[in-house]
Amino acid sequence: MDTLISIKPLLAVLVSLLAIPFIAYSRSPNVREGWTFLAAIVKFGIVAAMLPAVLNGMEISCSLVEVLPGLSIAFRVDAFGMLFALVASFLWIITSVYSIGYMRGLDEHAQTRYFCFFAISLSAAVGVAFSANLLTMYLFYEMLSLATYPLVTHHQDQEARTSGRKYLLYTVGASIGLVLPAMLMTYHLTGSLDFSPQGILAGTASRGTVALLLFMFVFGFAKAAIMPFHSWLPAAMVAPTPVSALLHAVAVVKVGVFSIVRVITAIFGTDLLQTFDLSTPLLLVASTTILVGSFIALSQDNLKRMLAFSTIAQLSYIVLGAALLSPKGVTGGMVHIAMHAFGKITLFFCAGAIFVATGKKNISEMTGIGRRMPVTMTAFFIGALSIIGMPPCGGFLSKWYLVLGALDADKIAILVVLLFSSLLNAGYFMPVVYRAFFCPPEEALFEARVQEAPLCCVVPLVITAVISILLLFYPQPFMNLAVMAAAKFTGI
Amino acid sequence: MKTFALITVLLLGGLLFYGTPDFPDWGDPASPASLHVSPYYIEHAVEDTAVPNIVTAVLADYRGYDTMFETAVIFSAGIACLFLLRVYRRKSARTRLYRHNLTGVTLRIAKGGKLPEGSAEFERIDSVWVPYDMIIKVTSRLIVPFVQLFALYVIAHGHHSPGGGFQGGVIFGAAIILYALSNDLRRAFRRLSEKAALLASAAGVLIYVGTGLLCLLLGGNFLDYSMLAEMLHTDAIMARSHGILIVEIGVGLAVMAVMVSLYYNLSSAGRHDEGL
Amino acid sequence: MESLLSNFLAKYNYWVYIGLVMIGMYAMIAKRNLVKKIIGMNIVQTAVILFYVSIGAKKGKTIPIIAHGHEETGHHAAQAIDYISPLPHVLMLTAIVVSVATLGVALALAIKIYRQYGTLEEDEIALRINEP
Amino acid sequence: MSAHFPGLVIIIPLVAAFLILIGALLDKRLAFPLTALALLGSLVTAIGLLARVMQVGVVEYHLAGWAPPVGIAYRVDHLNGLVLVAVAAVAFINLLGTRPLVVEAFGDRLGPFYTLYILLVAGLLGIVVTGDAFNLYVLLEIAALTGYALVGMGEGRAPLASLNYIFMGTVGASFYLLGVGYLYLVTGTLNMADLAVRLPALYPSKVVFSAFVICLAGLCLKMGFFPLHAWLPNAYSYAPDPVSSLVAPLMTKVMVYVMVRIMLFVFTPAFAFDLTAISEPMVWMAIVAIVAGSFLALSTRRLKRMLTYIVVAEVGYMVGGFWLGNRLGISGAILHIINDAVMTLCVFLAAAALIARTGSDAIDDMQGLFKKMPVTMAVFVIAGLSIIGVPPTCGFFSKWYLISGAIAAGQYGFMAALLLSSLINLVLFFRIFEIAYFEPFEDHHAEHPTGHGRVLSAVQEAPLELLVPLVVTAALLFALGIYAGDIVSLIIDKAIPLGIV
Repeated sequence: MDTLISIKPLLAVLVSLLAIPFIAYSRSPNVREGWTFLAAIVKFGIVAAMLPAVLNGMEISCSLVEVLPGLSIAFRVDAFGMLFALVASFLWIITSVYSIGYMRGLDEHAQTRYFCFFAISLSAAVGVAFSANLLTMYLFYEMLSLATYPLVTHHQDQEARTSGRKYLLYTVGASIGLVLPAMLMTYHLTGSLDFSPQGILAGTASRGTVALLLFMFVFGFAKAAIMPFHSWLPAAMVAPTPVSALLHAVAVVKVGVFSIVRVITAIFGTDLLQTFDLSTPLLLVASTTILVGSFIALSQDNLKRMLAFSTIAQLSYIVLGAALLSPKGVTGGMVHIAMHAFGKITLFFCAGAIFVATGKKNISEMTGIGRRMPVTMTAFFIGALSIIGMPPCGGFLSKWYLVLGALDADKIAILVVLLFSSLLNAGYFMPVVYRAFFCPPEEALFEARVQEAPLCCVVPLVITAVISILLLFYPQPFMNLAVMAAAKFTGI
Repeated sequence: MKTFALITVLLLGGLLFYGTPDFPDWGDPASPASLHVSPYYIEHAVEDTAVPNIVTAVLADYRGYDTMFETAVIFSAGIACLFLLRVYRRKSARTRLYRHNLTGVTLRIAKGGKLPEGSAEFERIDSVWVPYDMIIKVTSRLIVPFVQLFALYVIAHGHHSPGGGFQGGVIFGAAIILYALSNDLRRAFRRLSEKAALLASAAGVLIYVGTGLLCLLLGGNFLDYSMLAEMLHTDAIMARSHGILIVEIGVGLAVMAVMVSLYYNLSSAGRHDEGL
Repeated sequence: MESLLSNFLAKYNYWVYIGLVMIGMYAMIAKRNLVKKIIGMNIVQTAVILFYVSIGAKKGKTIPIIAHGHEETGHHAAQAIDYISPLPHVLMLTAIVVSVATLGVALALAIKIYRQYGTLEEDEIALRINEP
Repeated sequence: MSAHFPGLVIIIPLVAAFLILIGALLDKRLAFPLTALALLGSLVTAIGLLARVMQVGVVEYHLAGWAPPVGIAYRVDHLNGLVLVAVAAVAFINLLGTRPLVVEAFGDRLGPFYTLYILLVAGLLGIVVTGDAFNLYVLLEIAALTGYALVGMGEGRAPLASLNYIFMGTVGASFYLLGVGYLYLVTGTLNMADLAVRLPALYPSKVVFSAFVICLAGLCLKMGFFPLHAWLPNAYSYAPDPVSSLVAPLMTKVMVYVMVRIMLFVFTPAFAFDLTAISEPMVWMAIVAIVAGSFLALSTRRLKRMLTYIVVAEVGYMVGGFWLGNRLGISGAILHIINDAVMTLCVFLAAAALIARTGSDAIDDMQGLFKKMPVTMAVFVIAGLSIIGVPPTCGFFSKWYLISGAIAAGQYGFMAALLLSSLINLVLFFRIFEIAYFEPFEDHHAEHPTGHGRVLSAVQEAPLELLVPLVVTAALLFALGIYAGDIVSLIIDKAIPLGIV
């Protein structure tokens, strides 16, 4: 595949950074939100402009500066990077609309700081998507952790302080403690950190070191919330909902998973893992995370914490898909990034809308809310279906490919895990929906005067709900991006 | 604490002792140290710089750069003491003692009151009462000029006999300190004020560095006195000898001034009103 | 045994210098009074000076000043062998000035400490530091 | 004119020192401009010298016209050309930045202060550029002496801390002098290049080994390397703010440079790394230094004291990196000399600005500073991130080389120590950011007027004169980070002798 040298990837990353001075020093809130919205649209426009080139096999690359001998801060847009960037930048547009409604609804303080750091985190997320080597990815990964810290601790109260401390300790601590040494060892072994389709570690180290490096990377990217390093995600739910919606459902956690899949496929290479058969331990880790995450989600009463644990479980689907090493499995994993993003963001939007409208946080207090907020709850239902993987929604597609992948790799145990976890997903979503719609009138806790959330909140969640349905029928951009990426990585 | 000190000291002694077996014997003419660079100095000093005293030749010419920084060290010590101790603000109201010259009566004025300046009969004395002692004043008045004369001799005669800038400067400083000790500090200030001492110390080192810069400007390397040849209307070798003399004078001036200002600051703990 | 003794006697200057260093260091570490520590420091510096000067010494040789008289006609070349080496003396002139300078600054600081705490004993200073 | 650059780099500040004193006697306000002019001249000369070294290779300069080993000679190669520029730049930026603090603290003795300031810088520049072992001792003493005086003028326990600094510093310098004396005893010369030629024949002799150990002990004492660091925390934290932001970034780094210079170019790697089995224990001592420095920094609640403990840990980085013995480790150590000088300058300047405004050194009194002093805190964040080792800043890249060197040499203990200290730095700095970010600002002057120097005015942003150098230093952190690769490949790689793989 030939590469096209162009400045677009750099522009895509920089556009939200360049918008910050305007956002920071705009006179009135409307102008500030206007700038954010404009920045989001322009960013999505640039990313989409690169889509046709990527679709017919081209890779767009742009190198900034040669930082170390043989290593430079460089961008390289391939199918996998494009898929994630597309999802992230598109959802930023919707989230910026949603956060206007949400922040105005609760008249939060320091909104300028909120929008500025939001823009920085997005540019970091897209930076990770487009990075050409492990160094650039590490740079943007760290930038993202530090840019999201002020967002997570937005309320500046004691609880935000402790969860911010935990958030930093896990993400930056694990990345310095595990990813940095692993990256340096790889550089020491192979002399380069560039992502290449078949991986660079082939034949340079013994099975022991490769296994050690693999697990240092997997657990180092703590943003993917894999089991032992997951407890920062529920704690980060203390952030305002648009932050949890975009960052802790789409941008931040997906960056973690994206980095892991990128490292597995482009640094280690699928056939290296095959020969050393390191995929089984990886699958074990992913499936334990899925099952344990889903079990904990069952017992949660706070809606956002339940969604957080469900995110932990869903993320490990993606890692599972990659670890299956079969083309269908990898495709399933990659498509799940998009499907889960749209599904989960709808659920978080609904949680936010409920909070804005009624101030309720816990599921037990939400009996009969369906009558009062029908649109939000139907969107919640659609989102839930997509996460569970039921047909009318896109989630079904990724589950379908994951199951096929498991069959190809003839790992029946994984098949059981997939199906059982879908059951568990249904287990913790359906009671919420049932209690919202089918409870008898006298139990309904809401009087007549409670009505829908402000329009700015409802419209985005409707859009994402509709998209997650459409994705089943027209998964075009994401599906063939995923197929191309999977084909490239598994060498078929 | 003492045992810890003993242990470290013994350890250190052992470390120093470890190297001694391979030392050359003391005073052995064939020791490596006296076979490599020293012979060159001994054999070529007179031809290169026409200065019989090789130590002065090496001190001011071959390794003149070291000595320049040496003067800078003594200068910075003077400035350091000034910086650390000098007290400019008149804080405490102190009781002052005045002696009436004609009758020898001592006047004690409390709470910082002051007699009008320049009143002839009264003369301020140190608060720590010093007995009026004829012998010391007279002998020191006799000795001081000769000491200063000898100091100048030592500075100037560094070429031919042991001596030079540092030694001469210290002797000159000692003369002034003797004067300050025998009389009182205020009289010494009238002879050599603090500002004059600072200026002299800066000027002394500036002479040294200035000659070096002059050689630089005249085209040679820094401190290469042979460049001064046509300025001093002599050949290159004599120029080096004269260069050494100029530099020695600079060093002497600087060291004298610094010794005096060190004494001023240390003896009066920075207040510059009453010394030892 | 005999060679050890002669070896020992041949280098007696260095034992003196090692002894002085040890005394100086002991004073600096063990003594509690600040001025005694300053004296110990000075002893260490003097010991190093003694070591350097004893490097340049040559038994039975004269000081490095080339004998000259006004009537001296032909300058017979000075043999390096019959003069002691001048370099250590030059270096030690510098080291002496350094020790004087350090002594000056140390005493200035001792005066400042005395003015501040009224004592030069380290234990009393430690007490006076703790109570505000 | 450019032939005289090696000499001029030091002569300009030295001459200026005396002119400043004379100028200050006439009019106090003359002192600062003269110093600034002199340091600027010296910086420009240093940059010119580095450029010339990069074209020509090694630049020789014979003082007083005598060739070595008879006279004193300067041998400026890539190593000291680079460190020279760093020292001159840090001193110049610090001078501009701390002017308002100096005028407020030493208004009545500006002349002596700036004379000592420029003599200290001249001494440091001399140490870096000289090629003669004894000349290095003399310059060591100038830098040390002026350092003692400047540190001694602080508040509270500064004179006592400075006196202890004198004791340890003089013992260190005397040990270095002793080491050089032992070498002179068996070789007869003092010129470093000449020593390197004459020493190989004497490697088996005990004298050379004891010279090696004594010299190293002296330098470790001057560097504040862990077991011998007792003087550093007191001296740097009780020193007045403008002084500690000059002394902390430069003194220890220049001493590390001296160790690198002597071990690589006098004792030559063949002796230092292979014959003496000292590299392994030195790396282990460096690990102890890093871990101890970091934990000591955790234990204190005072800002400047915490920063000095970080300096102790950073010295452990450099010494450990150097004694790894491979090319990666040594270039990491040399790069860290430059990076750490700039990082320490940035963090100490920011600390000086914060302390000048809040009037107190305690971390707990720094509430709500992100709102009150946004720019200073932003720079403090950048400096903190650089010390932690977050990519675009230079701290990351020196850690990159140090850890790669550790992996290449198989010293995984050293790598673990580096990572542990980065994590502890993370906790240290975010502990401060939390207080400045979360706790609302409350004016605590009303309750207890702290004695730490009069507060310039009500707590608001630092004076512009301090902000501009702060922002410039922060930009320098990023620039050094981006060009770390070029610095190493173009300059540092050529500085390390070829013998090291």
